[in-house]
Amino acid sequence: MAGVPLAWYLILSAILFALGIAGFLFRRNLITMFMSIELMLNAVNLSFVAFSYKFGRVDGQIFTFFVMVVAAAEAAVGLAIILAVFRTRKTLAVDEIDSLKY
Amino acid sequence: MPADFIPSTQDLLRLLPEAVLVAAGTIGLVLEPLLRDSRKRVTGVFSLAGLIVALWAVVVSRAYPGTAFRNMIVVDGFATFFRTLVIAVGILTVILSLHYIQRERPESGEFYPLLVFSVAGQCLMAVGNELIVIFIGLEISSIASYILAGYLRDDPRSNESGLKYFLLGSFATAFFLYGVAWIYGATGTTNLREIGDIIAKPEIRPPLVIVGTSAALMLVGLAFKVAAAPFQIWAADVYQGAPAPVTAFLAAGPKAAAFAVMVRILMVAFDPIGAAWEPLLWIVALATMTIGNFAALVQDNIKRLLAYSSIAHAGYVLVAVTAHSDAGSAAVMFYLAAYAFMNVGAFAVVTHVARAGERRLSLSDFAGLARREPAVAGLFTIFLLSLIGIPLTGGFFGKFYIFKAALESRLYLLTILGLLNSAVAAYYYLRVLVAMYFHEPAAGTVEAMPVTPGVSFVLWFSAGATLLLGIFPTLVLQFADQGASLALVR
Amino acid sequence: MMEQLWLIPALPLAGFVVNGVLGRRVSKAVVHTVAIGTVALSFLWVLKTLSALMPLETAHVERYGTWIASGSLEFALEFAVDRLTAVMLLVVTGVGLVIHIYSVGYMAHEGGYYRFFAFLNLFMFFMLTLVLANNFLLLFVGWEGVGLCSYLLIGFYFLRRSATTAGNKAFIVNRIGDFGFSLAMFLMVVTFGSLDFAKVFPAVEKMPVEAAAGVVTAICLLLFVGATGKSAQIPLYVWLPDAMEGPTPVSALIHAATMVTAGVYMIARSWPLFTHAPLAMDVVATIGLLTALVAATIGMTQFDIKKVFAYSTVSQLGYMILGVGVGAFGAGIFHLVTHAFFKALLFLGSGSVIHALSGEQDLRKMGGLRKHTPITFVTLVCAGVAIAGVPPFSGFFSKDEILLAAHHHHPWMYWIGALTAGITAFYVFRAIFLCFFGEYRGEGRPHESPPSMTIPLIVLAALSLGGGFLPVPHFLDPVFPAMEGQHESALVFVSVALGLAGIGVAAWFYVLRPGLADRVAASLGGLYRLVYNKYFVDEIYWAAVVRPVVGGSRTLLWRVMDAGVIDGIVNGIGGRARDAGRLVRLLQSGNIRSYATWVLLGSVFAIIGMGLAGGLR
Amino acid sequence: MDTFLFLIFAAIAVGCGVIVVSQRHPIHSAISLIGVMGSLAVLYLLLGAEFIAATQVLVYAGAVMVLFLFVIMLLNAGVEPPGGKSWPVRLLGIPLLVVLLGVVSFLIRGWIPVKETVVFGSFTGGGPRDVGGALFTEYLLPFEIVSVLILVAILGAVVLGGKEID
Repeated sequence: MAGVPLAWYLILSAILFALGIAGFLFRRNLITMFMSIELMLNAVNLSFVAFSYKFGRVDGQIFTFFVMVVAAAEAAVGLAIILAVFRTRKTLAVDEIDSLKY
Repeated sequence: MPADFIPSTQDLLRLLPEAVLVAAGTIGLVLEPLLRDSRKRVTGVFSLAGLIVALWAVVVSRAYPGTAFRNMIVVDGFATFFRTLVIAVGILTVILSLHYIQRERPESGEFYPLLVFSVAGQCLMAVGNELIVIFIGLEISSIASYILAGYLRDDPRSNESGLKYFLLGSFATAFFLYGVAWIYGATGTTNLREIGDIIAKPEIRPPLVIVGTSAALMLVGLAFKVAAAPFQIWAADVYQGAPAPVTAFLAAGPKAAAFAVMVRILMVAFDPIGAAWEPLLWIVALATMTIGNFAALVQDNIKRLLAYSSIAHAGYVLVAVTAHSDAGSAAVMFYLAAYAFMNVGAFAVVTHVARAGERRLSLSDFAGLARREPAVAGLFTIFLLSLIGIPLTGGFFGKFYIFKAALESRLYLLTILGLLNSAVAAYYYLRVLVAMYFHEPAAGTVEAMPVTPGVSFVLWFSAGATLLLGIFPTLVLQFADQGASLALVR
Repeated sequence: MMEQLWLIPALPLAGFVVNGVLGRRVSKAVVHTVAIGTVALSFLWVLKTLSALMPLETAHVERYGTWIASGSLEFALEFAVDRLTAVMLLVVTGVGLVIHIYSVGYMAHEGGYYRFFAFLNLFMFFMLTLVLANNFLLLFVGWEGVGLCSYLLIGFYFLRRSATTAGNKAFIVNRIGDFGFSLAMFLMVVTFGSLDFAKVFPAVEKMPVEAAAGVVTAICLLLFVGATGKSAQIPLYVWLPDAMEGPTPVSALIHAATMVTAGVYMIARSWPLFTHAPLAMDVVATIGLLTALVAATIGMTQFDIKKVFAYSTVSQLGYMILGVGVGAFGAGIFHLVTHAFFKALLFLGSGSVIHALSGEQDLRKMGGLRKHTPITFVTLVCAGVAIAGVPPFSGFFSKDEILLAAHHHHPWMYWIGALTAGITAFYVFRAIFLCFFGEYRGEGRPHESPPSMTIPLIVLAALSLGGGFLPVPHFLDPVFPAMEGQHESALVFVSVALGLAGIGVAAWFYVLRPGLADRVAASLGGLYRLVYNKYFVDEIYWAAVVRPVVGGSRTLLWRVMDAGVIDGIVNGIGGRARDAGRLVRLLQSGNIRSYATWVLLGSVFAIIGMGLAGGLR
Repeated sequence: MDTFLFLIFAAIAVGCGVIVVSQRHPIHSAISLIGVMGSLAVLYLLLGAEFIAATQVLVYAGAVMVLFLFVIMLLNAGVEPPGGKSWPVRLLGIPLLVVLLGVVSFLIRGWIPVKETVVFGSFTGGGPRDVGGALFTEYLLPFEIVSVLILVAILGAVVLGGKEID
């Protein structure tokens, strides 16, 4: 019976997770950085669903479901924070936002 | 199977404090638009009442120890201790904020419901027995904290603080989640007790490399929340930029809850692989103390100084976690309680001295405080002495129990380095003391300002608690001892 | 039978509270009445208690309840009196009372009158707690408390910058000592499961010698680190001379008679531990002897009258430590007692001189004062002969007991000790001669001090002269292990002769042939400069500890730093020692992406570390 | 067939992921992210998670990403300026990522045997009925408390983004 090795799914998940980190590190725009975090969460979700398949149980998918809700909530708050920052600083460039330091 | 939908009364009683908190927050939220701007403080008073009722609910649910909601939460001594602690921190923060929020952003009453929700999230973290509950509790607490840190949205410092906390916090949460996914993949469960049982059995346990890696990823997330090195970097900036009462809250409440989760996860789920995480925590504890203390040496901004000091204190607590014993867990609990009071007290002083707009935060603004406001300076002295760890203050016994536990676990070198660290730490607290008592106030210093009743209450209460913990530590120690043996509630 | 021992420390505490709360609103008379009254009552209570408890062959313990109970560990709230404590109580309350009375005159013209007396009372409270404690934890509470009060009182003249620096120095150096003490406590808890004297000491006795050797030696050495801090021994003595910035009564009470002797008391109290650690005893004795010698030589060259006596204190503390180090615990405590008398007198006398000269402390600007301040002169000479070890005055008895015990231990220790005795006699009389003989070299009109100051001087003078006849060592015999060895008159003669020679040389240099001293100093050249600059110890600490840290971090920083941090350094402010902390600022650049990199770095390390650790099992 | 579908959608996911990370204009990143999410939804289907696949499209790709696009438009975010100010990223970023990905892939390879495969249709426990059943029994508590989280999020959006103060 031909099938895809489960490990491939997990490695895909790892790749996407790493891409998310890369985006967070190398992008200099607040919104893109935030989107990179969403990418990381998606990667985690893929792992959960794959493991759920591995055990033949639904609980991994439930976890994914909750992660999605959390991600949506984070998106609302995160974008509100970004809006507030933009309002006082008139910029989205993350490197400009470093007045608190040392 | 309709019976499955309806939780038993006992289940509900075990969840009573969280239910009370959520109800209080929601009602406060509904109340808020009905009030005129000048009456927004009513939400604060209402939330205060809600928190006090929640404290009562903790006592009620303490009578029903055990698990609830299909092992999702567990009410034991450990949970009760931390629930009490975070609610107490919440109460003090609300009182501290009553005047502050009115002054800095008068039109909004949402502050208090947010605070109450955050406390509810921390309570969930304390009782969580299942990673999914812990995760949601963590997110409730964190998201509310992000908002609170950036609450003064017209102040660039405040919203920079919120942004940094939010972005880096979410970044670290992703690591935590990835770890959860892996441990689920390795053991097929997210229940802490079951994970521990599976790992303990050599015949069915997954490869230890995988368990270790999952534990590492989860620890990254938790170490971030407690501001342990090298994940401490956010803390100073966020604490400095956040409104002063919020900083007091952040450095005490969420940190205590994150430590509760860390201890529970390590002691219950990853207890069998102690040999793997102990060396790691050893290094982290040392690095955290050292970085916190040395960075604090060079600070001239009092909020930042206290921020680094709070990092260093997290390092001491980590020493107790590294001890990996019941005595260590008890020391964690006692220290966090002692730390919560001295920390909130110190920030209450900062709130008072900083004045409107938090402009007066430099060390030189504290010059001559002893003569301008002897009472405030005297109380601040108690907090600073406790932070140094002088006997007859809570800080002393906290350190005493931490290092005793560490020695019992044969962490000789770490104990020595930790004690050396606390010797170094004396220096920067001393700078504040010297400024207060021995320096002339800078030219053009404003006159003494009356201490608002809220700040005054928090000051006296925290000072009393700090001294009480230093003179009669047994009061709290007994609870900590009872709560520390997590293994009993199998 | 309860004797209400708790009243002894509680009375001064009450004085502190009253003066602290109300002091600002009431007159000076009320302030010092309260302060002196509480100490006097405490003193009387000591007398009453002791007379009721005599002959006090075994310790009298009073338990007020359990202080802390956690698991197997329990600390009782207990005070105890045995003969050692009795001696200490009498010294602390007695000398304390005298100095309180003296302070009324000395501080009459100073600001912060109520604060001064409140701190003084607080100090008495902690010192008495320290002495009465029946476990190491309570002792440590007192130990830290006296340190704190000392710090507050050194920094009392807070408008003087040097006073604050001195306070800081005392605090930080003592932190190093306390580090040793707390580590010793932890080791005791782990080893014996308790900190109670009543449990620890019998446990040591029962331990087999081989098992005890390692851990008990470690405990003793760590306790001794604590003692070097508090009792100003090499290498931590540097704070005490600077502590003279505080008001003179403080120097007399805290930095001569009571607090600094806490280390000696603590070692004597822990004798069952120390007798099981011969190596630690040797270290203690050697350090004590070395401190005695080094500090005495520095004392010869100082011109600030209080500095002379400060180094003298360090040196005499060295004697006491030598005493307890060679196992002559009774002799060490005896010297502690006599020293409390004559050193308090020396300080109070110098205070009287300084008071007479409106604040002048430089010996070169004094001279001929015996005509103007006769009482001070006579009493100081009494102290001088006592410290110089002239028989039959107090210092003679106590010092000789120590020296004989040292001889019994190692003859070379006796010879160095005796030489030090000669030097001691020389520098004390050098100060006295410079101050009271010859021509008056200063400006202003000297005047004798008020009776509130001279009466304490007279009381202390009587004690200094006659204190040697107090049967302290005999009284302490039941407490300490017996010392064998016999009285060797030849050795006594040698040390007395050296003492008299010291006085003679001083008289020759500074009275008969003034100017000779300078020529000798000049001819000694480099050696003199070395001693005059206190062996450059402060400088060495600076070069060995502070500079490398600073230099190292500088170099590193310039190489790898962010532009923002360079600016921070260039515009940087603050002390150079704090540069070490700047290294940490390198990480805190404020940039979110950099922060995320550190988080990632930590995660990678954590994964690799845990993965390896997990896989290796 | 399974392998073919997986490879196609995995390639799309990675490709879009790379675009998310490499594009300097946020709009491009956002649209590529929707691509990643869509292909993940297909992969979820392959893994037998029907309900999650549907939610992925509706909630994630639909609601959340629209919010992102909206904010990008609202703030008129343009191309980010060249050059960054963070030396640690430049110094450590790539090496750390390579090490992380290497270690993690290595661990997965050693952990999950290749013969453990995913076959479409062999696991069907991910339908709405199954998920709903679990949510309202086993996972009732998390389901209830997650509503608090959403309440907090709404509150946060109101507090930080709400009516202007003048």
